[in-house]
Order: sequence, then structure tokens, then C-alpha cells
Amino acid sequence: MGSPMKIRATSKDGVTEIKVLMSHEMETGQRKDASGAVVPAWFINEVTAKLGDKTVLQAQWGPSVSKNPYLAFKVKGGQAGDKVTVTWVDNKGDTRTDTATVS
Amino acid sequence: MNQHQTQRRQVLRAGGGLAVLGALAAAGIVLPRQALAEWNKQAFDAKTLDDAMKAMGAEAPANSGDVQIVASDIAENGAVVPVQAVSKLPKTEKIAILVEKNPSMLAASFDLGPETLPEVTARIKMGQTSNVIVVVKADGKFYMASKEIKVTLGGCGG
Amino acid sequence: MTKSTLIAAALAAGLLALHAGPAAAQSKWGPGADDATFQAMLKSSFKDNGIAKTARLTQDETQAFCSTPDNATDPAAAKKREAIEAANLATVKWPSDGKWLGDWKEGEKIAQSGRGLTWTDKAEQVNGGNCYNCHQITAEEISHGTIGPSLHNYGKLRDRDEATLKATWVRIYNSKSVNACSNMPRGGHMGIIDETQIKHLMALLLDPQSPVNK
Amino acid sequence: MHRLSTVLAAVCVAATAANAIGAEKDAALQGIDAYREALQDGNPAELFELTGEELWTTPAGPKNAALSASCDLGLGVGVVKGAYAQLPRWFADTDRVQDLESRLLTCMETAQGIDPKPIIAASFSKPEKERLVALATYISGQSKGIPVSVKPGHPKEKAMYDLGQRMFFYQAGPHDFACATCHGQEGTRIRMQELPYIPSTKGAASGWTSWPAYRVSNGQMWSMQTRINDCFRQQRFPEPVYASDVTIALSMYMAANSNGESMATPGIKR
Repeated sequence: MGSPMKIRATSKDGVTEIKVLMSHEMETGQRKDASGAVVPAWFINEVTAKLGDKTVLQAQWGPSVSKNPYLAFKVKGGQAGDKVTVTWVDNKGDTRTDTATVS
Repeated sequence: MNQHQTQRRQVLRAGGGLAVLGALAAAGIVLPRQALAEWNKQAFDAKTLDDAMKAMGAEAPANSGDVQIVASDIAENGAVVPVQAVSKLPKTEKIAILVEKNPSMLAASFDLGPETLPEVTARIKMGQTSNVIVVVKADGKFYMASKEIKVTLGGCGG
Repeated sequence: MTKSTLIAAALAAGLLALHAGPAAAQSKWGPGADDATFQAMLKSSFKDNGIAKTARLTQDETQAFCSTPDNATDPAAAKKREAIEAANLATVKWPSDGKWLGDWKEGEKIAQSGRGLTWTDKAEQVNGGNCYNCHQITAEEISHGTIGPSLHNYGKLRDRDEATLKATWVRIYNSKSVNACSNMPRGGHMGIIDETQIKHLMALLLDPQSPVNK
Repeated sequence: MHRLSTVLAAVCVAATAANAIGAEKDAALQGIDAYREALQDGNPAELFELTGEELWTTPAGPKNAALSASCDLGLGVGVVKGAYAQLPRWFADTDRVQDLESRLLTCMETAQGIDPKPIIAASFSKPEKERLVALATYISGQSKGIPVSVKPGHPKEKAMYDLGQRMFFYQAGPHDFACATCHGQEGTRIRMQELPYIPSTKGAASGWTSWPAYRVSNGQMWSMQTRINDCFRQQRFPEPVYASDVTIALSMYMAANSNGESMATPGIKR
């Protein structure tokens, strides 16, 4: 179970802007630790975002996405009070879902 | 799909992870590709730009002024390079960000819903100065743009 | 406290030191930071870690003198500065085989590296020269500091004669020979870099083939 | 000797005049500004604020106490709004000048019954230290936009300022470095990084008001204690003890110099 995400969703002029910060190491699998052993790859590889019940974005990520990833995008529609739900899954099968309310 | 995923994950957890997954795959119960959802392993593992494009189904996309990369010309640190990928093309359904000189070239690919505006912001790692390439799929066709971003060496450590 | 009041305070303290001698110099840092209190703070606040031992806190004469910032420019301290420069010049070891220039390519690597002598470094590792941290050197490397002067075209702008070779060597080996309170580390004197490395840096600056001079 | 100085002086002037790569440099710096601007939106420090807030409000330690119900950071028990902006300061109960992190250690010891020694000794990558950094991140965020209010008044505060100022100029170690070597002139850079001139209000503030900060280079959250620790490492000094007087003295020097400037914490850095 990962740490909580920080999700911000604001609606303005009929467009909802969604900004998400995720807590994840995003280990490339190319790095060596102090003892010289390769640190195994460990990264978020799927992200799904929903506005209300509608899936608005599905992402596939590789290890080239930065540690503690940030994602921002915009969706037509949505209004204050709507729910935004973001789920990530990493390559070890761990997953996390967080929800925020559009303001 | 979500429910399906969850069930699969529970199977995985109960069974102790990848070893069991391998066993299940060998027994023909779970296909490895299925277990990794639809994650495009071939594209993420591609060693050349052509292979990555092929794996995305985007052979030789045309350069387009309607695909824009909003990013600074220089990154003070390659560990975090903010990139905004924008498409002005109608019916944009997919946006992908690639880094030509990274060991894993494909950084991220986004499938957009019909209501989602064709502009996404993400942060990527860059091992060195390189072209960043954005590939867009709009109305069934692929387009691209590329921009060089310099990665500088900072701080005292050098 | 604003910068101007700071400078005023520093100047006042400097004048005080000038007129009243070394005893008053101790109080220039304010009543709360006399020598005894300051030393007690150092003792309680630092610990050995790896190769970085607390013994490093003990200052030599140059460091002690230059830790009073006005000493770098105060006309009243000019004599002392000259004495410190002379003492540092006396430490300079010239090239043992009479050869001044090594390989500029190696020099570039040394100039790029800022590694060595921290508590996360190992004693046996090769130290870098830290040069790009403060100097512009080649035009290609845009990530360079500005604490020191630009060294781009260094060799082009000079006669490649004995005087230039000596002056450059002295600067790298012990910068305090030339400027008592220079910000530049004393590369050779403090054992940061060895004779071979200094020759490589000399080549980086003076070899006509070096990108510095192209 | 004198001949040598003259030669070198002439040589240095010539070298400065020959610096003709100015335009390219400006473009590079502009690129870096654009880069930093792009980082501002979405500072991962927010993730650490979430953790820190939970640590602040959750009961912990042998005495099972919450810091939010027991810890006085100078504005009353549990008050975090604006607390970071008025630190370091003298505290009557300890009769010491304390920065945020040394104060948190006091609170953890007295209210929660947690022994601070293992925390002080632990490296910054250990969980016990990460918890303190997360707490500092959360608390610093509660001072965002609030002006620094650090005016040494108590004799011990004044003494701490004097010690910090003296330490700022103290040269030692194999490289003869002091804080002032890099932070004692206006308008210089190390590599591509502009260096704050800490004796000035603006310079002190650009440092003091932006830490704790998320370091993108290693994806770590750094408190001011971490920042000072790594400065001394780069200075080739021995290691400063966590929350020791030298770290508080330098903090007092920076905080008092930046009095009146707005806190911009937590920050995000290269």
C-alpha cells in the first residue's frame, strides 16, 4: 500500500483541471546501491483517472517517469462537488486509489 | 476491468507473487501479458526509436506543427524534467512522451477520454542531453514533434 | 540587520582592532562570540565522520587571518597579508622533472570533478580539482561558476614563457602565495591534487591544443 | 614575489575582459529560470506535508502524546500557524535558543517520552530522521507567506547571532572554505547555481525562507538541518551534530538577516 496521493481538482469556465502528486520511488532498475548491487526496477506502470464515473485518462508509464510523479491534465465538463478518483498500479502489483472533490 | 484486476492481484498476493505467476502462466491459467494488464512491455523495452514506434503502432509518424512540446531548453537537473505535451489536432486520442537517449525511451503514454483536452503535463528523467519526442495519435493517424533539452551538471559535487 | 549596518559594524570593529590590538580583536564578533565561547561551540557541535575528522577545525595561520573578513582588504592589514603570501610561496614545490605541462584531456577531467575529501569520500580515491565550480574554462562547458575569473583563452592571452608557467603553477599549487585571502583552495599545498594532476591542469590552461585556447 | 603578483594581476584583468561568451550564458540562465518556473506547480514537498501533519497530530511515544496537544513552538501549545517564521528563539523551559528541529526534539523527549539521542545520531536517510524532516516540512508550510519575525532580543539570542556570524566567516579544512567562500559575495554562481549573499537581507531570505525544500536531484526532502549538514560536507568540514549549537547559530544568523521577508516554505530545488 503506497502513501496517499495529493490530488487537486478545480473547475473553471466549464473545464476541470486535475493535478496529481504521487508518492513513489520510480526506481529504474539501472541504479546500484552502496554495496554495488542493482536496485530492482520498481515503478508505477498504470494510472487511471476518473471524473465522476467516467474514465478520462489512462496512462502507461515506464521507469523514465520521475520519482514522486506529477501529472496534470484538463477535462471538459465537471463542476464543484464532483469526485475525482485516481488509481495507480506499480510493477510489483501494489496499487493505491485516492479521491478528491472538485472545487 | 478494475474488478478483474483486483481479483487477479488477490490471486497474486495469496500465491506469493511472481514465482506463482510464472507457474500459473506455465500452466496456461494466466498469460503473462494479461497479468501485466495491457502495459505495452515491447514499447517500453524498445532499444531503438523505430522499435518503440513500431510497438506503439506508430511507424514513421509525420512531423506536425500541431504537436507541441512545452519545456525549458535546459534542465537544471535530469532527474526531473517537466514536459507538457500539447496536440492541436482534432480527435486526439493518445499522447506519448519519449526520450531518445534514455535506456527506456518511452517514458509515458496517455490514452485520453473524449472529454479530455489534448494536453498533459508530466515529469520525466533524462540521463543526458537528448531529443524529447512527443507522439500523438489523432483520428487514427500518428504525428510527432521533437525538441532538444540540454541537461546541465549542477552543484558542487560534479 | 541590513547589509549597510553589518558593514558599518564590521568597519567599526575593524577600527577598534586597529587601535586596541589583539585583545579587542576578539570582541569584534560581539560579546556572545568571544574566543572561548566560540571554541566551546565548535567542540560540542562537530563530530568525526569518515575521513573528515574534527582536527580539520584547527586553523593554520592563513585560515585564522582570513576568517576576519576585513583582513582581506583592510590597508592596515597589508603588511600581514604580505607576510602570509610570502609564507605560502615558500611552500610551493616546483615540478620535480622540470616539465610543466601534462595532458589537457586529463586536465579537463580533473577540472570537471568536484569530488574528494568530504566525509562521504574515501581516503584512497582520486580528488578532483573543483575548477568548474568557480571558473569558466572551456567554452563548451556552460555549467561553470563565477566566483573566480574566467579562464577561457587563458593560454592565448599570454606569452607562453617561464614567467607565465611559474605564475600559473603558483596559483594552482598555493593560491594564497599571490593573494593571502583568495577564495581558491591551495591545491598542491593542502594535498588536494598531486604534481601530475597540476601538470594536467597546466596543460588545460596553456596547451595550444586545449579547447581553452581555441 | 612582487613581480609575480603584478604579472598575475595583469593576467586576471585580461582574462575577465576576454569573456565573450556572455550571450550564450544568458540564454542558458533563462532556460534554467524557465525550468525552475515549471517546477513550482506541483511540489512533491506536499506529500511530505501530509506525512508531517499526521505525525504532528497522532499520539506517539511511551507517553502516547500528540505533539499537537503538547508541543509549544513559541506561540502556544499546538500552534503551528506562523510558528516557523519566528524561529529560532529562546525558550524559557530549556533556557536555550532553539530552531524548529531542536525544539521538536525537546517536545518529543518531554511530552512523548522519546529519547532524542538515537534520532540525533541517525543519518538523514533513516526513518527516525525522515519523520523529523516531514514534521519540519509540515510546520514550515504553515508559515508560507508569513513574514520572518526573528529579532534577537534575549541575550542568548544575541549571542547565538554573534556566534552564527563568526561561524559564517570561519575558514578551515583542506580547502580553506568558510560559508563566506561561496555565500560572501553578491551575484556569483557555483556551476549553474546562483549563490545567495547571506549577509544581505535578500540573500539570507532566499536561503532561509525556502528550506525545507524538495530536492529534485535525489527526490529527497531536505530540512534546514539537512541543508546545513550538506554545506559542511561540501566545505570538507567534519560533520555537524544534528540540532547542535553551530547549526542553530547559523540558522539564527540567516533568520535574523532575513527578518521581514516572507516565508516561501516548503520550497523546491534542483
